[in-house]
This record gives sequence, C-alpha cells and structure tokens, in this order.
Amino acid sequence: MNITLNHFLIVSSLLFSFGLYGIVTRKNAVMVLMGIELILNAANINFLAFSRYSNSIDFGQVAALFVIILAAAESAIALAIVLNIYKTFVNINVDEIDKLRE
Amino acid sequence: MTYYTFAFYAFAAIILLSAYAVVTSKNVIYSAFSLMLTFFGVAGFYALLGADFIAIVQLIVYVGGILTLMLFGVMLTNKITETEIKTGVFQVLPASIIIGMFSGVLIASISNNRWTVAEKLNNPQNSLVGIGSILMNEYILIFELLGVLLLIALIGAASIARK
Amino acid sequence: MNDISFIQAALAVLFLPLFGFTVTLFFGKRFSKMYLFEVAIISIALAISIYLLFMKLVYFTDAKFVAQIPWINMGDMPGFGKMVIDLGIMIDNVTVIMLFVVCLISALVHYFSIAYMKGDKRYNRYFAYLGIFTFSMLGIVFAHNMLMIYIFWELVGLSSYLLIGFWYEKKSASDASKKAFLVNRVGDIGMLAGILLLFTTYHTFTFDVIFEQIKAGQLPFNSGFWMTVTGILLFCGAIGKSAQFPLHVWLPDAMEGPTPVSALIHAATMVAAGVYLTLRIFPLLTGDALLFIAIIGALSAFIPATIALTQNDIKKVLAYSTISQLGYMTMAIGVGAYSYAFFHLVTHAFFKAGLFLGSGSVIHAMHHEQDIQQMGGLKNKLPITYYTILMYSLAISGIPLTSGFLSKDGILASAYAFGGLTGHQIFAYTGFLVALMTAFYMFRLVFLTFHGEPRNQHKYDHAHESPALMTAPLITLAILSVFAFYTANPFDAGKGWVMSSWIKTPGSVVPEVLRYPFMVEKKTESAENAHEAAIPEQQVNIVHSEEYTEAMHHAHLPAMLLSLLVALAGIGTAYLFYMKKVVDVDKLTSKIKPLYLFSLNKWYFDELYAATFVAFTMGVSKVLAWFDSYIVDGIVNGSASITKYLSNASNLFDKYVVDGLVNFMAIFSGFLGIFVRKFQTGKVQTYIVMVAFSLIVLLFIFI
Amino acid sequence: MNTNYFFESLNFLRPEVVITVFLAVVLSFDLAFPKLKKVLPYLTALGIIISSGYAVQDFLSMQQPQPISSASKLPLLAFDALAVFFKIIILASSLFLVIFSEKSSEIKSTVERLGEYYSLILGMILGMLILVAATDFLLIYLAIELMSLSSYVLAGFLKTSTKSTEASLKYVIYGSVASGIMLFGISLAYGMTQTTNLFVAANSLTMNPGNPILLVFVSLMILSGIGYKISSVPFHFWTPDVYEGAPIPITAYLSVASKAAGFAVLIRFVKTVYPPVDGLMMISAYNINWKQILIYLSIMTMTLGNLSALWQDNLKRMLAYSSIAHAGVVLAAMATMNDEGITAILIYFVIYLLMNFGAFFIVMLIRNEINSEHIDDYNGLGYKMPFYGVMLSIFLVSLTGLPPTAGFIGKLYVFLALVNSKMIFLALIALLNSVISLYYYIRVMKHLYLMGSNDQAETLKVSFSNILVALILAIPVILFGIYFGPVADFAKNSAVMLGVR
Repeated sequence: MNITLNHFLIVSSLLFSFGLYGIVTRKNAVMVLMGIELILNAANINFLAFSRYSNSIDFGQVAALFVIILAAAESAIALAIVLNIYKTFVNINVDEIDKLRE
Repeated sequence: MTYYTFAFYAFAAIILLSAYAVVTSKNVIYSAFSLMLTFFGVAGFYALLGADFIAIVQLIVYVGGILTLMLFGVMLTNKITETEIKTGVFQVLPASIIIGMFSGVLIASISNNRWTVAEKLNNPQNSLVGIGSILMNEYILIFELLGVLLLIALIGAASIARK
Repeated sequence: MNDISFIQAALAVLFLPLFGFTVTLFFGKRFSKMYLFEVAIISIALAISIYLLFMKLVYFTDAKFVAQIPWINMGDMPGFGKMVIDLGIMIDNVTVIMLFVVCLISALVHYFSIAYMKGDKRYNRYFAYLGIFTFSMLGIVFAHNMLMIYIFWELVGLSSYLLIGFWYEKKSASDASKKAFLVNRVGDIGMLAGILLLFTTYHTFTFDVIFEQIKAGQLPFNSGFWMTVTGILLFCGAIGKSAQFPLHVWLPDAMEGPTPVSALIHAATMVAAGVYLTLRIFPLLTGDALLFIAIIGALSAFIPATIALTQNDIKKVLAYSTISQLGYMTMAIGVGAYSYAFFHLVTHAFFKAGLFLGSGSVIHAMHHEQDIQQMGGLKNKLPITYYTILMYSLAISGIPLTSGFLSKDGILASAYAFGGLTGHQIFAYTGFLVALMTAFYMFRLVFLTFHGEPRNQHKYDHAHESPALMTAPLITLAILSVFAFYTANPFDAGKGWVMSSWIKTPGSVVPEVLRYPFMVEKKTESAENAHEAAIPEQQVNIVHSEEYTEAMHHAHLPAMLLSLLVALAGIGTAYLFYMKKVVDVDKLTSKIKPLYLFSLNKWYFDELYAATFVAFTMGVSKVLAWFDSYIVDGIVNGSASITKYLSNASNLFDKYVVDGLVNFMAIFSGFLGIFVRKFQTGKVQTYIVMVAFSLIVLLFIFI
Repeated sequence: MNTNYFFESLNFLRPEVVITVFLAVVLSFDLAFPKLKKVLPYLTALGIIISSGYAVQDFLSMQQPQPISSASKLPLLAFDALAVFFKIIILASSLFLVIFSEKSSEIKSTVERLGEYYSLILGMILGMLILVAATDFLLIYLAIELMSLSSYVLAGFLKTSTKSTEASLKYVIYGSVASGIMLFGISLAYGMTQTTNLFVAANSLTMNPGNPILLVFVSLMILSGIGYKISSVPFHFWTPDVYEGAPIPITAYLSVASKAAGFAVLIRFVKTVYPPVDGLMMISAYNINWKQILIYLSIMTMTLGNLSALWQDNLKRMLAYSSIAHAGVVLAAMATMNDEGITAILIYFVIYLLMNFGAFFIVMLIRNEINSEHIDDYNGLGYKMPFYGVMLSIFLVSLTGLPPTAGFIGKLYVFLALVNSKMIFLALIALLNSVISLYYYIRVMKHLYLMGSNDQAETLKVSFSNILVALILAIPVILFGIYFGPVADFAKNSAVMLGVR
C-alpha cells in the first residue's frame, strides 16, 4: 500500500483536533500553549506534504521555516505573559482568570 | 517502499499517541515530555517528506528551544515542593462533541477532495540551495519582516517578564 | 416689498428664536432677568410674522417664494447618479398662516409662563427651551425638502423631550419624556424609511422636484403599490408626532410637563406638525394611502373621545380631546378635504391652546390641584378664566358663531360627501358621534369645574383669579375663536376668505388610476390660463371633479343641521347629568360598569401593549430558556444558569412591563441583551469552543 | 541574487522603511540615553509624521494600481489606493495614539519602560502597514502575527494591574488560536491552489475549484483569523474583555487602527480571491456566497454588539461593544460587494477614527481625574467638568449617528449603498440597531447631566493642550456633519482607483 497525500493530511487534521481539544480543556495555561504548538505543527505538516506531492518542496520548507520561527517568538511572548499572570494571580488556571466578563 | 510505509505508520503512531497523551495526561511534566515525542514524530514526518533541513530545524528549535521554554514555564509557575504537578480539565463533554464534529467534517472534506498531485514524484534532493534562493529572492520581504518580528518578540517578552 | 426682502424677513423669523435660545442659555446663569430677552425676541418674531402674513395674503396671494442653496454637491456617485442636496425655504399661504399660528401661540405661552413659572429654579432655562422649540418648529414650517423636515423633526423631538421632562426630578415627568421620545422614534423609523425610498428613487429631497418627477410618471420601483407604501411610511412620522392611534399613548403622559408647555406643544404646534407634514406630502398620496390615513384618523378621533368621557384630571381630558381633534384633521385629509383639515388645524390651535392655558390658570388658582372632582363653583372666583373657557368649549363643541363650528362643519360635510361618492359612510358617522361626545365631555368639564357647589371648600377659599399676564393671552385666544376672523357668513366657511382664496388644495400628482375617482384634474381653461400666467402654484391647483363639488354642495346643509343637533344634544345631556342631576351619574356608571371602566382605563391600551408584549416575550423567553438549558448549558458548561436568568427576567418584567409600548423596545432588546451577554462568560477557553461551534454552524449554513 | 531589484522596490515601501528605521532609532536611543525618556514620544511621532508624509505623497502620485513584485513574478504587496488609504488612516491613528499615551496617567505610571512601549507601537504599526498591502497568504499571516505579538504585550502593559494582565492572557490565547486556525486554513488553501499568492490562487480556483464543502470550510477558517481582528461576531469574544483590561490609549488604538487593517485585508481577500462571476449577481464563483456570509455576519455583529452594550456599566466595555456594533455596520456596507459599498467603508472609517478616538480621549482624561470608568462615577460630571461633558456628548451623539454630526453622514452613506443595492432589509435592521444604540449612548449623557449632585463645587481647569486635542477631533466631527464634501471626494477618488478587481 502506497502512502498518499491523504494519509499525511489525515494525521495532520487529527493533530490539529488534538491541539484544539487540549487548548479548550486544559486548565493550566502552559498546557494551553502546548496545544497551540500542536496546531502550528499540524499546519506545517500540511505545507510540507502539499509541496512534496507537487514537486516544489523548497517552497514548503520555506513556509515551514517561517512558521517555526514564528512559533518560537509567539511562545516566548505567551510564556512571559503566563509568568506575569502567575505573579499577579498566584495561579495559572486559565478558567479561573475570568474577572472580566459579561 | 515498504520501509517508507512502515516508517510512516510508526511516526504517525508516535505523533498521535503522544499528542493524545499531551492533551489528556494529568501530570504537566508527562505532557511536556509527550510533547517532545510529538515533535520527534513530526520531525520524522518532515524527513519522510524530503524536508531534511526542516526536520533538523524542528528538532533544534522545538525540542531545544520551545520545549525547554515550556518546561521552565512549568517549573516557574508551580510550587516545587509539590511532588506531583497536576492540572485539571474542564468542559470536556461539550469540547469533545464540538471538536469531534469539527474534525469529522474536516477529515471527511479533506479525503473527498481531489488534490492536484504531480504525476511522478521527484526524488528529494539536497534542498538547502533552493531554500536559500527563495529566501533571498521571492520572500526577501518576509525574511526581513521576520527579523523585526523576532526583535519585537524579544522586546515584548523582556518588557513583561523583567521585574 | 420684493422677493428678497420677503425671504430675508422669513429667515429672520426662523433664526430669531435660535438666537434667543443661545443667548438665554449661556447667560441665564449669570443674569436672573435673562428670560426677558427671550420674551422680547419672540415678540419681535411675532411682529414680523404678522407683517409677513399680511403681506403674503393681501399682496402676494398666489405667489410662492422659494429660496435654496446647494448644501452638498457630490456630483456623480458611483452606481447612484447625480446627488445634490439643497437647503432651502419655501413660503406659500399655508406656510405663513402656520408661521403666524406658531409665533402667536409661542409668544402667548411665553407671556403666560412669566407668571405661571415664577419661582422655578430653572426659570431662565425654561425660556431658553421654549426658544429652541420654537426654532425647530419653524424649521419644519419653512422646510422645502424632506431632509430638512426630518432634521427639524428630530430637533422638535429633542426639545419637546427637554420640555416635557423639565421637572425631571419628578420620576413621572422624566418617564413621560422618555416615553414621548421613544414612541416618536417608532414613527420616525417609518418616516426615515419613506424618505430614503423617495431619495433613492428621485435622488433629491425637494418636494417640488419629487412631485414633478412623479407627475412625469416615475414611481418607486415603478409600481403604484410602492407609491402607496411610501406615502404610508411618511405618514408614520405623523402618526408618532400627532399622537395618532396606535401611537397615541405618549400624549396623555406628556401632561407631566408644565401646563403652558402643554398648550404650546400638545395643542398647537408639535402635534400639529404631523398633520402639517401630511398636508405637505398630500400630492403624492395615492387613494389607498389616503384611505389608510382616513381610517387611522377615524380611530384616533373615536377612541380618545370615549376615554375623555370619564377622565377626572383636567389636563387628561384636554389631552384626549386633542388626540381626538387631531384624528379629525387626519380623517379630513384622508377623505380629501385638504383645506378644511388645515383650517381646523388653525382654529383648533387657537381654542385648544386657550383651553390648556385656561386649565393652567385654574390649576394655578387651585394650587396645583388637577382633579375636577375637587373643584366646582369656581365661576365666581375666576370670572375671566370661566368666560374664556366657556368660549373655547363652545368653539370645540361646534356651536354657531364660533370658529370651531366653521371648520368642524366643513370636515363633517366633506366626510358626508365622501361617503356619498365612495360608499364609505362610516367616516361621517364617526364624525357625528365624536362631535356628540366632544360636546358632552367638554361641558362635563365646564360644569364640574365652574358650576355647582365647591366640593373642596378649603381649596375653593384660597382660589383667586390669575394675574393679567395670564388672563390677557386667554382673552386674545378667545377673541380669535370668533367666526368673524375667518368669514363673513357665520354658517358657511366655504364662502369666506380663508377657504375661498387663502388655502388652496394642491392637485394630486400620482397617476390617475391611483387616485380617488373624484380627484381628477379638470382640463378647464382656468388651468391653461394659469399655465400661461406661469404662476407655479396654480398649475397644480385644480383637484376635484364636478360631482365632488356637487356632492359638497348638497352635503353642506344636512351636515350643518346634524352637527348642530348633536352638539346641542351633547351639551344638553351634560347639563342634565351634572347641573340638574336628573340622572344619578354614580348609579348610571355602576349600571354600565364594564363600559365605564373600559373608558376610565383608557381602553386598557397600556395594559394591552404590556400584555401582548409580555405574552410574546414570555414565548420568546421560553424558547430561549429551552435553548439555554439544553444547548447553551452544555456548551458553556452551565455557566448561563437558567434560574438566575429567569429571575433577572421576572425582575425586569415587574419593573418595566407596567408601561406598555414604550418599553417594548427597551425590554425586548434589554432582555436579549441580558441573554447575549451571558455568552461572555469570561473564560477564554469557552470562547474558543464557541468559535469552533460557530464555524461548524456557519459551514452548515453556507454549503 | 538580484539585489538591484530589491533596492528598486524599496521605493514602494518608503512608509514602512521609515517606521522600521525609527524602530531601531527609538530602541537605540532608549539604550543610549536611559534618562531621556521624555524625548521618546516626540521621536516616535516624528517617525510617524515622516512616514505619513510619504504615504500621502504615494496617495497623491497614484495613477493606477502597481503591484510590487520581487525578483520572480509573484507580487507580495499591492501598491494601490486602497492600501495607501488605509495606511494613512493607520498612521493618523498612530499619531493620536502617541498623543494619547503622552497624556494618559496609566502609561505615565510605567515611565521606566517607555522605550519598550514605543518600540512595540512601532512594530505594531509596521505589521499593519504591511498587512493592508499584502497579497500573499503567508505575508498576511506573518503581518497579522507581527501586529498581534506587539498588541498582546501592549494590552498587558500595566503589569501590576490584574485587569490588564488578564486581558493580555486572554488576548494571547485567543489570538494565537484564531491565527493558528487561520494558518491551518492557509495551509489547506495552499494545497488546493498550489500557491499562496492571492491573484494566482484566484486563477487556480477558477480552473479547479475542488470540493465545495472544503472550500467553504477553508474560507471560514481564514475568515476566523481576519474576523478576530475586526471583532466580527462570532469571532468577537476577546474584544470586550481585552478592551476593558487594556490601557485606554491601546484600547482606542485597537478599536480603530487594528480594525481598519483587518477590514483592508478582508476587502482584499474577498475581492481578489473570489471575483464575482458577473457584475449583476455578485455571487462569486465556486459556490461561495460571500454576500450572504457578510450579511449574516453583519446582522449578528451589530445586533449582538448593541444588545450587549445596553447593560454595560463600565464605559470602556460599553465602547468595546459599541465598536463591535460599528464593525457590523461596516460589514453591512461590505456586503453590497460593490464600489459604492467600499466608498462607504472608507468614509465611515475616516469618521469613525475621529469620533471613536474622541470618545476614548475624553474617557481617558476623565479617568485621569477620577480614576474610574464606571458610569455611576460619572454622575453630575457634566457640571464639574463642563468641557469634557460637552465634548463627550458630541462624540457619543456622533457615534449614535444622529445629525448634524459626522456619524450621521457615515451611516447615511452606508444606508444609501445598501438601499441602492436593493438590500432594504439589511438597511432596516441597521436602522433598528441605531435606535437601540441610542439607549446606551444617551444613558451616559443622562449620568453626566441629570444624575448626581447639581450643586457644582468648582469647575475643573482643563489644560490648553487637552482642549486643543479634543477640538482637533471634535471640530471635524461637527464640520463633516454639515459639510462633508471633502471626505466624500477623498474616499471617492480612492475607490475609483481601487486596485482590487
């Protein structure tokens, strides 16, 4: 059985769904950030798979490279914010940080 | 191709199982290490797809950079004296239903689409030259922009995290 | 006097009150006598308006002055065409007469208020508000395009909001002002929609240009149906402002404002603006639209009249009577009697303003007692007030030799003739029935207030005639209620100068198939002559067919006799009930208790609006509650707790549902507001779930 | 490597280059002279002014759209009137942001971090400037991320305030997820079209539209990234929370500039990738009825925004919901999918810029005095601070859309566009919404003037510069309400020159 494009896409879709699930169900803010990383990885698999199967792998690598750099920048900022949350609220349970509402 | 097929399934299993562990494990540290496994699996996928350079970058940046950052995050935001670093979950039922629907629709429509696929796949080549040329020509603007973005991230993170 | 100076004088009248308002408002705090400035300004305006009235009616009877400047010139708009919006004023006979009415009553109210409002802590501000109100009202009178009418319309709404809620410390007053403001907005939405319809079709707001284009056969969406819809939508504005059924509920509540304000706003000017607007758009109203207007008018004439029969608050009686009389005017427009509608508008303005000012005088004398059951025998204590009010009551009841007789008789005859021509007799019957009730309740008020024994001796003893500043306006208005100002023949206004040469019915511009059958254009030589003479107004002047003139001629005598009969019958019944006490009123009321209560409680309109609304909202809330407990709860993890939500809702009901239609919008949107803000749980992860959910829902909607 | 071409195309990027240079200047100046924090705002403002000078010059010299392409044939940025118009709007708002920050007591309390503050602002401006011109999915994504990363930090810039911190956490999580979903959509779109360029993608879709369900799904995923920037329902959830928590200057900026950038990219995305089949139907090819999508979004956005605003006691939060409602009005204009609608949007944004900044400016000044944005604390303020009261009333009346203010003109254009496209129903809903909005705007005036103690002690002295800034915002609001030819011409010219198809 040959591995086709769809195989990769299905794995990436599942990875995306896991990521989304983790984001919305985990209370710990750091775990939420991990979920976001999963989503970005899923998108990267897509980029590479598509470009591989259309014989333009160089483009896919560039796109993936951009996304990886961005993920690093984003997680740095997000973690800094989480640390600040910890300093202010003495806990990082996202669901308890809901003073601003309605 | 059998090695290829085997490798695909192996990496897919690693990715999905460890990703599942990331989002369900009660222990934050386990989650973090499962995440590392996921990154490895994804890197394996990249290699399978002929993107050797990105596979290496994935390992260096994610495992070496982001994951370490995460672990620091975990350590800094939990009392070290606690033996078990656990975390709760909430809205599991509605989330499962909705995200289940979401991914169901997504996978169904992806598998029913006729993707444009090249008739004959080229064998992967050393791609560093190609990447470099794209970065310096077509996407030079984005490349420069990413420089600014990293600078902004640096300033921002420092501004918030410092005393 | 040439055109230019005429226009300049008109502009002076328009802007003087604005000037008065600005100066009085800004220096009011510094100088306690600042109100005198405003009073002086309005007197000057009145003087100029009399001069204009005289010049226009005597020397320029058939002329029409238009002055306009381009306000916004946007050239060609993509996909729209040329777009130029003009600012301008238009002066014809109707304008100057209305101008005079507004200025006169405004000035009289100013004089009256000097004494009436003495000692109020915001004395100067009150006069400033009167100034801005007068300015905005005059803006409507002068406007030559729909956009200006709309702008001044809103300004009138705003300034009446300020005046009704002038004593905003009183909760009832601030509630009433809010109610008035909001109910009016309901009508205004329709009006704005109508204006936009016109604008998209004709690319202009100017009346004359619109009329010409309609005459050339261009209709909105090229259909007569939409022409009718446009007319009805525009009329919606009049329904709100003139307190016509079913938006009449705000006017009685608006009596919370100071009484002179009631005289100015709720008798003569603002409420008349609706009728004035309908008169301005008269040429573009189709037969169906006119019939709709007539029906609304008849309902508004009849329902409040029955309510007025049993009310005990002197100002409430007058308020319902005002709605009823405005309904008369609207009905008159609906049956095609343009000139009589306007005539009644003028005569009614004088005597109804007089009645309000008279009631103000009574209230002033009785130390702010408004219940007529607490009065009685005041005839001797307040002679001037008594005789002037008697005069007004005769006029409103339609007794010969008064102005009211002339105009009312004309309307009844028109309705009668209309019935003969089209078969819709119901308007004539309603008219006579309302005339009977009007006579009855007005004289019930007079007898209970001024005759018989004093029912509250203490207050009676302290009553005293009002000062000259208050009685002089009363006398002025009483004199203006005599027939002699309008015609030489006290039994037929049609021959008088007002009807024969001053007010001319403009011709309909809609295609003939859409008009009433009798409103065809006669191709007589007079029309052609007029065309050669190139006097614009006469080109569109010929309205009614021969058979209509004939029918009017025949209807005149029976209508006059019948109306006289019902007026006398009404007065006689009131006399028997309340003077002779032939019938025990209490016993009678207990016998027909359901009817009596129905009337006393104002046909339960407020309650009806509340009840239908409650039923509707309850239904909606049940649906929402179901949604909440079965779907939302699952999604937002029980955060939108249903009990809290329902108790919030029921609290709101207790608080708001009491007051009927106004709160329709408030509560409905407020309620939804409470519902939708529950989604904002404060938990960011819940938000993300909802985003995912909405993505799926949107997907299913759009594939 | 074709360096010549690179330097030639810098000519088209003068505003962006200036901003980047000043980012470096501000940063190094702060490091070199840590004592001279006072100079930073002026330095930033200088950069913005120079940059807007170039933008205005670009606008005036514009004859026809000229996409910039780099060495190969794929253009990354469009150089057209739409982009330059939005660049001017963004730069103008940035100038106000600097002025506001200089006056805000909240920002003053963080004086030792001013260097970072202004660097982040410049970074955010750069992101927006790129975003409004971007014609490549990857570039769109990265520009959105650049502006988002800065705004996450800026929203939480008051580190000690719990509200501000909470706002930044919610913003970063929500924003990352929204842009993550968008990125996933982009990756699938790349698979469907083999390209990330908008123009090429349009061609490719015409030839091979693919599975319609997937196409709609992918479009919606990309829309979620843009929709979160313009806070359209159902992607709006972050808006009230973040607006309430963030420092007022940032809130004002987010509600105008960030929204403008989002709308620019939405217009470009919809008009480029999904060209209408024919001019009449305005239903685009390949099964996506954007008109219908936009109508739904618009109705939901304005209704929900207005209804929620009814019950808000915090003025910032109320203005947040009100800005959601305004986004709904703009979406309604966009739903016409024709040039008249776009013209209405451009006019609306100019006016919205003035009145929204005005309202936030007064709220900020009042906050400086009484340290609160709660509506109960506003009781009777109309007498204690007469100038602020009058100004706030003007801006709120304009936001309601009543004549004779500019807000009325903005709404009028939208309504005209709707009525001309035979979308009477949507116009009626927008009208009803205006009526609802009357309640909560008037409510503020009620608190200002009719409630609380009337016996004013002494009126507050207002500094000359505050009066000046308020008047700079208020006079056009009144002036354009009466005489709005200039704005209309300006926007009309831009719409005529629209580079997008």
